[in-house]
Amino acid sequence: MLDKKGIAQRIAKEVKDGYYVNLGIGIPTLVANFVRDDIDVEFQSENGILGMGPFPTEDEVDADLINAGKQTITARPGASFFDSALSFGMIRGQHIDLTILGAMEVAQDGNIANWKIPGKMVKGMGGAMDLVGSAQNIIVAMMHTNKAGKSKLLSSCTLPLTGVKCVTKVVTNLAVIDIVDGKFKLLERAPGVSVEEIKEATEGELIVDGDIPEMTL
Amino acid sequence: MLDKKGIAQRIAKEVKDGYYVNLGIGIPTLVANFVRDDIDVEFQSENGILGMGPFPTEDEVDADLINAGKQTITARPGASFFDSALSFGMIRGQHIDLTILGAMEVAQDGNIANWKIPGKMVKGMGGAMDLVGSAQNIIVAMMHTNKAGKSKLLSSCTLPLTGVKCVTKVVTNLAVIDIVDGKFKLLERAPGVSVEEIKEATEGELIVDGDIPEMTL
Amino acid sequence: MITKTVNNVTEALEGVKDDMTFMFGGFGLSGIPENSINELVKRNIKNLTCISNNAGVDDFGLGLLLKKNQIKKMISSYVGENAEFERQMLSGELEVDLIPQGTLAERCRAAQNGIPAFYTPAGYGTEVAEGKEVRDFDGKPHVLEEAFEADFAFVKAWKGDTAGNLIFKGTARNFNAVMSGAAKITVAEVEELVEPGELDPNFVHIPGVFVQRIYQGEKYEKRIEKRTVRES
Amino acid sequence: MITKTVNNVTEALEGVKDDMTFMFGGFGLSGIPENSINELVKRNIKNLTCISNNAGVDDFGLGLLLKKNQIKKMISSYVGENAEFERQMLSGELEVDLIPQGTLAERCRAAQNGIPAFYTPAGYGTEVAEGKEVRDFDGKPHVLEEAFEADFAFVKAWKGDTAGNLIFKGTARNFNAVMSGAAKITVAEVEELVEPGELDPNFVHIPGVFVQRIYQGEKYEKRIEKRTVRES
Repeated sequence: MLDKKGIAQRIAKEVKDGYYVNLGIGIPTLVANFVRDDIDVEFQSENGILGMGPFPTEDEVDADLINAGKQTITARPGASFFDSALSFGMIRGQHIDLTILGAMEVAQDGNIANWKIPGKMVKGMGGAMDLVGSAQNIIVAMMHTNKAGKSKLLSSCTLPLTGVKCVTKVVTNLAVIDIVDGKFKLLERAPGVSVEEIKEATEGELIVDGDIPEMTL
Repeated sequence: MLDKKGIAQRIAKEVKDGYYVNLGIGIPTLVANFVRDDIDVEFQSENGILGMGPFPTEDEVDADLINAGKQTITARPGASFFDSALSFGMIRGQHIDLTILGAMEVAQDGNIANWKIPGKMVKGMGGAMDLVGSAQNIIVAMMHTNKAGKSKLLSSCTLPLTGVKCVTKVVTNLAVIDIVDGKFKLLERAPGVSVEEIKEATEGELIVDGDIPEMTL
Repeated sequence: MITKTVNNVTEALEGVKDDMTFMFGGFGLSGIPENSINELVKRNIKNLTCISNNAGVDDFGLGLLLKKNQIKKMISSYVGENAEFERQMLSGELEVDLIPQGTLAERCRAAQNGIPAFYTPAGYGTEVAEGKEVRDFDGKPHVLEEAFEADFAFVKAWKGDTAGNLIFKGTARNFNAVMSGAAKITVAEVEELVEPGELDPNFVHIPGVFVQRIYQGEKYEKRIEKRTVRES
Repeated sequence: MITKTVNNVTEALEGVKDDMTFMFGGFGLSGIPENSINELVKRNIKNLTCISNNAGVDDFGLGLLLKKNQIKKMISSYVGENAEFERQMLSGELEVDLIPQGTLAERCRAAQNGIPAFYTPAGYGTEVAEGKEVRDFDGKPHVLEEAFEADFAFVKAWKGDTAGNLIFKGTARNFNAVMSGAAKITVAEVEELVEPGELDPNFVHIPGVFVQRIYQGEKYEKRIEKRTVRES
């Protein structure tokens, strides 16, 4: 089974040379730490930077330089700053190659819910609806089940949606799963996790086709 | 009767302190020369400058600094450059206080035609359709009649329109005329020009209400 | 040069009243118009509709207006990490219109640029699109969204000149640039106010025509929400 | 840093073909992509649809493509002062779609920003609006306009870095900024190509993500259409 870092590490393998990548808050933020350093990748943060660098040293901290998670950051050489309209223009205009974000629920039709539990909790969608409404390559990073032990990979979402038929891949603590033809398709097992365990933790329809390899990180 | 310079000079009196002004090609360009120098006025050129200054000296000429008429210009202190989308955003968003442009025909309903004579000549509308489609204060600068001696102030335009019900004032070599309730209303006579002469040169309905003063420049 | 300078925040906020709609620049606490917000808190005007990506934190930024119940309605994209905002929303004390962040930005930009409405894919198939026109372009459904209308926009820039030209720093540009000129009156506060000619016209982010009043803020706290550092 | 550099104009134009749709930055002759245009003339590809505010002059810029009859259709706002353009249009040799300049700019910007369509007041009641949807907003009629689609955008900047970031000078920014990223492939030529880190990230006009190929132009004539001077 993977921990959050492990999920990020596995997703990092999906990041290809020349990609512009938008990382959501939470697990996705960790992905940056695991991207191979022999490929060229740029991170966009939707509050207005392309070419995001690592966290600053104490001396470098600048209130005018944060990421979408409100953390202080740095800018790499070749970075640029821009306003929120142009930033979402990059996203909406499909100039960003890969979007990685968290979710409360993902359905086998590719629907995603991640911003609201009616009556209980409202985070707000932030930029997520714009991201999932436009991106062509969306990976969800999340735990396979919620704190109550219930599956987050469902036949259909129960919470208010963030976007429809948009998620292409899900990486959880248990598995790597693609969404193909309205079904979950199991691609890889997390180390030490059996196909049975994954089936049990997946409420939606899970296609298991042939031998499922254990993932390498 | 006024010459082109005189028309520009009369229009300059309509330019008020604190105005942002867009000047079209031709007579309107001349208006800048006659604006009182004790008031603060900024000129916008829709190709991307606010704070346009006078023509450059030989030494200052820069191919990267032109106005919408493609003439070399200078920038005043406090000027700014921007792209064509933001430039027309200023116009469309009604941030420009006064638009002065030329015309082939103006009708008593405020319609204007200035970009095309079917089968004969096509200049293109350039930014004129955006300007007349949005501006609330539009003055047309033109000769009262065309080269064939025919009136350019008509009951209804015959040429393809640039905009509908948008012109508020016309200043010609003969007169200053407002457009009020779908009619031309004579406000001032050019020096030495009689009301009769103006009536004769105006094909559209001209309201002459009381004594019409001769204009002062 | 047309001058936009006002002497202080009091003059800058002349005309603000109960029941008005305001826009506030900033993302999180980065680039928020601190001085204008503090003055609004002091004036205690009520029943406000506020368009702002976030609502500050409990004790800073728009959180201060929330705490004093000066806000009737928030139009935002994100609530997370603001306990008072979430509490007022869930209890029904506060009306909240949550909209996608890119749509929020584009509706400001539309107001600034005289575009009354546009289509976006964001929010299609979600409750955000309920009651809105949906239309396919290139086979993909899009939602019709309209430009905002607001009485005042409060923005904060790094440098500005007396002609109203603005320059932003880093990611503090965010909504400040797109809200400039998107309301009837735009009030800009800057860390440093200079004379016309001191800013390079090639690098002005927002031309002065979009700004009606400009002043140098008295002081800037520039609070950091999540100070994250690495070993040097 | 993701590198966008190509070695020369030949590499920059790889993939251009007959029947394609191209965007060209520039207003008049100011800021036109001279090197890319000259290469297109040399390659003699035909049947092109060109989106450009003007069509150069008879012997420079897009005028060169017109003269060699490489252009099937022009999408522009202004013909004036270009005799060959007017002649080909009136004779019917050339298809011409004349549209308001602000609409031209906004349709580029829409393509760049993933907005499929928007409403504008420009052109309402004129032949430009014929066959287009008209809708009232705030009691005023507006015309629905759609984003452009193009195969290549050719733009010209003052400075650029190998990451594709662009900075423009003066009024040469014009359509260059809004066409960057508005086509499938954006080819930027610059007067000076520098390394990443040499441009201030606060003052980059177009982030590198909007540019697929960048090269330093071999030479720039930067011809002036109307040299107007005053006594010094």
